[in-house]
Amino acid sequence: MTPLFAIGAAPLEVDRIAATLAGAASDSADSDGAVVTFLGLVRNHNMGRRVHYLEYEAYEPLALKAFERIGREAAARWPDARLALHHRVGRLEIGEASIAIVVRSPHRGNAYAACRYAIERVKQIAPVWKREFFDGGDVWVEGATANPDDEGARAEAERLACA
Amino acid sequence: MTPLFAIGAAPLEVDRIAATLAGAASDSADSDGAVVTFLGLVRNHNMGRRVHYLEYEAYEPLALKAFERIGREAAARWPDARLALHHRVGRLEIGEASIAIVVRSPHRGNAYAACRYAIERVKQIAPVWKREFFDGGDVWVEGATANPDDEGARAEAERLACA
Amino acid sequence: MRVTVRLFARLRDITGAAELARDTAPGATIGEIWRDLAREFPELTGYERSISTAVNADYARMDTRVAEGDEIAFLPPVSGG
Amino acid sequence: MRVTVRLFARLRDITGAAELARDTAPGATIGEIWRDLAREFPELTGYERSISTAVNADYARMDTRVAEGDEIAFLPPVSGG
Repeated sequence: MTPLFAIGAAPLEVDRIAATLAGAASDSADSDGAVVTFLGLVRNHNMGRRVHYLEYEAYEPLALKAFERIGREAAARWPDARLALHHRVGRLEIGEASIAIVVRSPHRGNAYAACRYAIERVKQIAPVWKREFFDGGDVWVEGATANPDDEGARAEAERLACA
Repeated sequence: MTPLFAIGAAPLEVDRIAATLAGAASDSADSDGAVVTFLGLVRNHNMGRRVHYLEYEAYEPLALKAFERIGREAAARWPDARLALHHRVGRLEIGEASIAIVVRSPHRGNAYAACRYAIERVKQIAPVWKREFFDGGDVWVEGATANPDDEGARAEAERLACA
Repeated sequence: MRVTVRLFARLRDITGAAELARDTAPGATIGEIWRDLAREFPELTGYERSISTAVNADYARMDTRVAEGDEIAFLPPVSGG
Repeated sequence: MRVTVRLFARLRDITGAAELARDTAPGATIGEIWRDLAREFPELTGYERSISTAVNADYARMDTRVAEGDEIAFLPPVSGG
């Protein structure tokens, strides 16, 4: 059985993740009216550079805890929404999916919001790094300083989720 | 080859719809960083009634034109986002998907917005009707008076898309 | 002048027909066709303010004039998605 | 007192090691361990204000005290998703 939260090197299987989520609360699944899915794909360019491929690295046990935390935050904010989140690590080619987030809810508004919130929070607090390999070199991409207790960052994720 | 816009009785195949969308502009597909998917599911209850199943009916040629119009509206508002939209008709059981919308874009914000916009516009202007079969009877659900030229409704869809 | 009238969802239930052939005066508007139909099926009257209409599978207005052979559709409030 | 230090992404490139064993005084804080490391690898200094840190795979603060056998992680700004 695929878990709700995972990080690893295997290609992401959205159908299996969605099936796990549907089965995770089979008594309430029949009252869900919306499924919103987000896939993050490896792009062939970034900041003007032509990208050949990416390598993702993670502090896996902490990443898993961060995903579970994001799930709890989303459940606190949108109690009727349920979420699954898988992240991939290792070498990823252009067009491959690095992250899959699936949300089910009785109502589409909450499903969209919780799904968007989750990806914003991943980018803020998940201990995952991507290394870009481009023409003539490579670089570790560095985004946000991870701080799960930064309420300003959390509020910004909620704002982007249009909640 | 699955078309980008379709309406019919066959079960919705999200993977094929997504593959069509990825292939529809294969030169730009490699610059897409986000795929957002919406599935509308048949719920087991509505307005306090226990629903047994639904029947969807459509004025199919006009529905198809409405979907294409929604695609053009989304492309005008989010030029880097591309959209596929399939709606199902006929009898649908609890938990089955009545609509699938897939959006690809270089940027996740536009993918979320265009996807949400599209489902709101479907509910406003697609000539599709659902009949609910519940304990002790059935009823045609009636929502919005369809008027594609109603700019107020269109602006409301954009507002819900958090654009 | 002969036109085809198509009816959907509850409008179809009220008239008992998904499709009707109707004769109408040259230059008639969709609104005139609707009002004739509502005289024939009084239960339709309640939909006067909430229906949409189409000619040959394109949205139209009640004051749109119809031509020989046109397919006129009357659409109750929609509930897709 | 012996602890394990884990380093990720560019911090790992700078130190040349994903994992280091370090001896430290009892009651040392994570910040003290970091500053020792930055003396050893001066290129780390630029990260002082942007790193996060964890103890035994839970987020922690620079003033968190460490214990024998703890796994301390230093995390440069993240870029997942």
